[in-house]
Amino acid sequence: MSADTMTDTAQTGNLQRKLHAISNTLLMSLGPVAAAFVLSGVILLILDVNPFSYYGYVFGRGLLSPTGVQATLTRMGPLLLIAASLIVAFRAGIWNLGGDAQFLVGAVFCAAFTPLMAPHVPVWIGLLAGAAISAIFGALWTLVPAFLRAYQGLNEIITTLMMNFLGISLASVLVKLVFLDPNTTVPQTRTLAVEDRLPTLFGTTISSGLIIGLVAILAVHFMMTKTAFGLRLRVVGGNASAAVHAGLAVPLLTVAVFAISGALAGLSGGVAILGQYGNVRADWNPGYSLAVVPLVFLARFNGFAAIGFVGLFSIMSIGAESAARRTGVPNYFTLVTIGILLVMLAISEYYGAKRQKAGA
Amino acid sequence: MTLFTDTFLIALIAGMAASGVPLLLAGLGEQLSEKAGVLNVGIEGMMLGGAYLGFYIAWATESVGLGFVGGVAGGILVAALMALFCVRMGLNQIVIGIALTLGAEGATALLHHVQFSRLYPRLPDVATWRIPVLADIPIVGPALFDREPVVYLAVALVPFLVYVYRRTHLGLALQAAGDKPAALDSAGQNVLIIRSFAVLGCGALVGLGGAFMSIVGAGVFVPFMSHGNGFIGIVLAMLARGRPLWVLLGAALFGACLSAATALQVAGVDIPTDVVQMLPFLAVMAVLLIAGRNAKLPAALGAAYVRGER
Amino acid sequence: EEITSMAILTPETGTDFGWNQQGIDGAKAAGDALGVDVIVAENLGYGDVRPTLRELAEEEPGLIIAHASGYNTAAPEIGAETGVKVAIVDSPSALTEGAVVDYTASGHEGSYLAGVLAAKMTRSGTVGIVTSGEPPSWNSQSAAFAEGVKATNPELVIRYAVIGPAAYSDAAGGKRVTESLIAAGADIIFGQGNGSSFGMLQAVETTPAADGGKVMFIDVIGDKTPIDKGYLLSSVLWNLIPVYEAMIEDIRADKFGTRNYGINLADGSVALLKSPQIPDDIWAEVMTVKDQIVSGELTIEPKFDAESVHALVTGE
Amino acid sequence: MLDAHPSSPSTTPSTEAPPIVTFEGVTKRYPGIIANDSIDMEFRAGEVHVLLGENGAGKSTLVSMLSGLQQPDDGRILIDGVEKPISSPAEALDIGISTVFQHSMLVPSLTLVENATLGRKWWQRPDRSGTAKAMQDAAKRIGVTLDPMAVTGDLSLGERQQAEITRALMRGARFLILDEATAMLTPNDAARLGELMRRLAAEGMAVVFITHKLNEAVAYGDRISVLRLGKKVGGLSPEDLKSLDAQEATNQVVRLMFGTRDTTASADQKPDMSTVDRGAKPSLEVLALYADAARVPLSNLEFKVWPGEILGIAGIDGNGQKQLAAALAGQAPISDGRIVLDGAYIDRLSIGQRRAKGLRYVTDDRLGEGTVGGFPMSINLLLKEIGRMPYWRGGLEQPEAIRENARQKVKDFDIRTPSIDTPVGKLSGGNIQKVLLARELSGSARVVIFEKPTYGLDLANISATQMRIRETAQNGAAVILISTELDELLSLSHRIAVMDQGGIAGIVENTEDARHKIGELMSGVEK
Ligand SMILES: Nc1ncnc2c1ncn2[C@@H]1O[C@H](COP(=O)(O)OP(=O)(O)OP(=O)(O)O)[C@@H](O)[C@H]1O
Ligand SMILES: Nc1ncnc2c1ncn2[C@@H]1O[C@H](COP(=O)(O)OP(=O)(O)OP(=O)(O)O)[C@@H](O)[C@H]1O
Ligand SMILES: [Mg+2]
Ligand SMILES: [Mg+2]
Repeated sequence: MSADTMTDTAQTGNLQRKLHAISNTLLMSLGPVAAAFVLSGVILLILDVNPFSYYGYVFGRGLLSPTGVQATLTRMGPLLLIAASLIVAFRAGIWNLGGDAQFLVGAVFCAAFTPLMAPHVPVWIGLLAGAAISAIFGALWTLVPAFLRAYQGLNEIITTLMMNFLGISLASVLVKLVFLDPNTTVPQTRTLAVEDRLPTLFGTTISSGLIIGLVAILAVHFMMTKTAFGLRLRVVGGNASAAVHAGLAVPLLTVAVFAISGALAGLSGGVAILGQYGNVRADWNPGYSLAVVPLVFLARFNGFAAIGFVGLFSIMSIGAESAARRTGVPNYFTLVTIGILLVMLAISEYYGAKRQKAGA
Repeated sequence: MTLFTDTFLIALIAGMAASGVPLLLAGLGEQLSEKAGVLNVGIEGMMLGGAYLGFYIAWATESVGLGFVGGVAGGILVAALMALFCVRMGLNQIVIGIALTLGAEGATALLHHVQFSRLYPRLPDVATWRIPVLADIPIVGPALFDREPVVYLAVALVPFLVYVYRRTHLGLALQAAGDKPAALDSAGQNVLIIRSFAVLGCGALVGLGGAFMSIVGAGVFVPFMSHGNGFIGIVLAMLARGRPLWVLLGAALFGACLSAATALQVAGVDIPTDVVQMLPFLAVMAVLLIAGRNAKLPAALGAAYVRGER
Repeated sequence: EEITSMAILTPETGTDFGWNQQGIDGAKAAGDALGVDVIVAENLGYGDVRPTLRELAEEEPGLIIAHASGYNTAAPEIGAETGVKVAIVDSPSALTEGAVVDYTASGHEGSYLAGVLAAKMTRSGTVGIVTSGEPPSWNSQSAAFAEGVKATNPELVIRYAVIGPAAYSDAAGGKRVTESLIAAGADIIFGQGNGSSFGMLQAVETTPAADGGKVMFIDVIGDKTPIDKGYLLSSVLWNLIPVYEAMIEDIRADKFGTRNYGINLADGSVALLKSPQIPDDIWAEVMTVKDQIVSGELTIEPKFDAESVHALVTGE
Repeated sequence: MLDAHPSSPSTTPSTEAPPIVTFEGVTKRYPGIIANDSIDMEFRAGEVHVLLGENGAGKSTLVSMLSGLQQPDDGRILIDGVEKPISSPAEALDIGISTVFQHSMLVPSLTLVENATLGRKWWQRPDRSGTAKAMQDAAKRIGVTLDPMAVTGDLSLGERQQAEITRALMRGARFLILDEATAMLTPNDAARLGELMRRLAAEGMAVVFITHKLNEAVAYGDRISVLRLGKKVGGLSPEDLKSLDAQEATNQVVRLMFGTRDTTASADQKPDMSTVDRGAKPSLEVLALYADAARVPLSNLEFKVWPGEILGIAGIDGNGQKQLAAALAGQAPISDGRIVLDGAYIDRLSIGQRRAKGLRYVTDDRLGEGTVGGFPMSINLLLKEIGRMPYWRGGLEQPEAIRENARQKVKDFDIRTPSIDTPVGKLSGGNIQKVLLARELSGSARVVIFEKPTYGLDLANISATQMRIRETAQNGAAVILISTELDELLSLSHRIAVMDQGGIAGIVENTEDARHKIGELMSGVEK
């Protein structure tokens, strides 16, 4: 798995070229959506469902209805943080596949302490502390893979996958045995009161987690593409031997990458708790990281593109759930739709890259 | 009445084998694919494809043998998409792998919903083969040597694959396809064919594992029944670094931990169930911490091969 | 206040002969009986249910039933935000006048009876409990089952095993663990799990007991008789129709939120399934115990935590 | 024997054999560049056809179309007079075209034998011992010794190149392509390979030989074609070659290659002894250095280099030169001994710290560790300066400064690239080397290690590079020049150390009889 196929496209270009690029991107993302709809439409026909009404509901709900689009935007917050976490790691050639556990561990500690703090401190302090806790514990959960990779050369795909299994179990052990809300029989943490959560935006139900997510992913994009630190990380990812040869402190950078990536994933968990869920139940695992991994690959680790893909994914997942119910298709169909969409996006990205190469 | 009777021990060891075989097949399949340079994160989907089709055919034809053939076919069906998209077209392997997993999860659940969700048909017990002398060993004999033929097949695949990897040109070609595909290509062997073969072979093995799960392991198909086994298969393959025997050991370790967890619970040892369930993962992490060293993966793993590209 | 429509949300599909199916079927039946339209949103998983809740609330149903303990934080919040009445499970303390009710459905009384039945029917003296995880409702039924067994015959051995944390769909695990329990001597299995319970059933069907005879299966929540092959001894049946009906009636009487709901043996919302495998005399004895519970002579306390279960099965 | 100058061509077949492969108007385009522009060319049996051209002229591109790795965008290819595309390497092998590529085509994790058996029928068992014998026999023909059971990844680039030539010979083809096959060989081995080419041609084989060494071209070639900027700009026919003497032929070729540009080769220059001040403190001292390395451990290395001095390191490739460079630069651990730079111990310092103290290392592993292939050339030029002013300020990239630097370097070092944003991996081999040199030779250096700095460079670039190495010394830096080119060492170095099996066999002053002494040291006479 080499990151150097993911080259940065030259940043040169005037406005006209940018406009061209934007219309190209639109075509490149709408084309596959249309293709995915045709394909899954065929399946819908087999299931005796009118594909047009199904997709009418998907977009009616995910994009056009006021509460639907609010739900879409709210869902994007944690997903964007996960995307930011993955971009840092992947660009540095660290295949962190343990994001789900980092998310959960961050979420659990955040949910364990914030509700206890909330009554005693101003809301914003509680929120800041909660976010910090989640980021710190998310980062801590990457420590073992980080050191094994940095100092033992142990492949991080294996270790992060293992730590993922462990972290998911640990999160639920913690909820059931340690951070349990004594006032309920349901194994879950104490609940952060609605008024102590992240504020919503402009009187809607959109969580300000969206803003945090956007800021994080833009900051990461900026860091990776415009700063010396980001370039060092990319050199490590592009060719680790070259990084050694150039005198970069590869082990330290590796640990730093893990820490940043884990912290962002943990923060994603924190934002999910502070902005939406309010508590963590035992055995809860929304699996965001697994969903976002293909999206950041499709985005070629580009922050802006990732925002687009995360948005599209959110529209689809919010809309498809609704469409499934309204058309009587089992909700399993949502998985099929998203699977087909990913394949179509991958194909269009492939042709896009090919065309770019031919035209360059 | 003491708990640790022969019968109970036999059941534990048999349980280890029953949960280990799908992992073994998943790990061997992933290993084959990774050796040739294709990181296959779609094996969860291939497993479900095998589990569904294997079960469906075994149920419809009332033939376990045909069921396993169906399982292999189911795995290959999903793998064929992987080969088409990732090997032929060179699309991103992780994106396609996850897409296939999601798609296969949805599709098999949908099919199950349409076909079985009102009846939940269950298969009868699968006949076993008794291996003469070995089956007479106390405890281990009946647990391991009076088993469904697929179990023997799965274990026999280990030396077979070792032979293929070490003693045939195919083995060398696979390794070259994973380490330096351009070298294989310039030596006149078609990288895409070798890689496609590896991916389809992976699908066959994993599909067989899925079919084992639904036909022997559970006797019933339920949605999402692969339950993360595919991902453990990926871990096993990476831990084993190209050596089939290590996959066998890893699968046995996982199976043993699951059986041990059951034994502890049945014996009433009062530690929280969730903690017991972490055992296998803790065991692997411990192995990694102690024995972990430069785990080299094939150099071209995950990268599509395009002739003349540089 | 009039109610013409209500919505129910379930985490899995309503075809599991279990929790989800009982909820959906119960809501539909109650709606039919009382002239209320029912919107079903099934298979929503355990993740982010707020968007669906908000969407359903937009249709201004008279009531939203959030049929999963995982929804009991989200549903009251969205209820408050949108002004829709909600019913949740496993959170009795959330009761809010005019807004939130709880129906903690626990079949512990029925499970106690199942324990009595198992104790009377076991040949080997060992019974087994298999669960796919340890959520509160499973725990309270496991505990009550164990109590029923021990109360009937303290000498009996209870073997208890959990397939895995949240291994609800792990059918192969269900089969494997059940086989281990059978090997440990159990000839009656009390099994709780969604998809995984079909693996348990398969194990029972294909594994003979130590004495070569049949192993029998006691199910929970739903009625698997239509798919039984002669191994289903009984089931702790839940019937949520009276619960939902009571909610609708309370809304119409403007009393919603003044009380919680439950299921119990007394009103038939919990019942033990009588299969042909149960001899009449034993059934009669079990029914005697039932009458004691209904009359209040015998009370069964629900125990929702895993430790209580572990303590009970090991006999401490 | 060591200075074996290429013998003159043996008798060429007088009756022209029919071409095996004919190119008619063959064109190959890459983004931003036409790598081969309407090439017409014939490759005949019994002929050594030499391709010459500057770095990036399109020689390897032509080879890749002959060997089936690339397809022409335009034009026709005739095989034995019949139009037939060479659509895959397998087809090329079928036709009998066997290629030694410029960049290694061996699988590092396999042994040499296994590499040699790649491509056979998949169900067969690799005949390891049989192949090993065949391999050793073939190696004997070019006069090298190989350990067929060695894992390729453990071998030096030179050894790998020898193995590739051996493998190509083993295939018994009728059309052999050698793309810069002598780049890594010692003059001695190169001469032997030349003789072999002549023999093979005499036996009726067609040979395509790419080299940057004009003496080799004139000595072994029956026909010379010169490429420039993707176009065939001329060449020498067998008749021309026979009628001209070596010097005239060379001059003519140089004119074709470089037009009228001045390319005065520096090969015959002698080092400028005046720059060295041995009275001063040595810049670099290596004291009893030991290092454990997998194949060639370093043992008891001891030498000094003074400011302004160029210390050449001679020796057959794979005798510890790479390990020495890595140990000095801090990329490989040492097990014992000390390294002193300007009077301070640096052996405990990290790579970056050593660099900060003025230690520079120009690696020969250009793509492996020298560059990040997927990154733009402009960034690769600053790989060791990340975060420094003026290219970064406060940690922020300054695109204009970075681009300006790249533009400047492209000009100074004559780097041929479609644009400064082109990923460095897409440049031709020689141009990648120029990027590396451009990067390392800027700024102030105290000690510079050059590892095979001119391999793969064309004449003009070699002389430019050698000039720069001299300048580096004249500016007061101590230079360690590792090379397998004895002539290069003799023309540049003040002293020359000979490495043999991880140790230093001896150090000789670069006086008249240096060539002879070095030869003795290398063949182990003095031991
Ligand atoms: N003789 C051989 N021919 C072909 N392949 C081989 C041969 N020996 C080993 N391999 C392959 O090389 C890989 C590593 O094999 P091996 O079992 O020797 O590892 P190892 O020596 O244990 O590795 P390590 O030394 O790192 O522990 C495997 O993929 C194996 O199939
Ligand atoms: N696969 C490729 N993709 C893009 N550009 C390429 C590719 N291969 C070659 N080129 C470009 O084509 C031109 C010719 O390159 P080629 O490798 O044929 O040169 P060469 O004559 O062999 O040079 P050298 O002597 O340095 O090896 C160069 O500008 C190079 O950058
Ligand atoms: Mg070994
Ligand atoms: Mg070249």
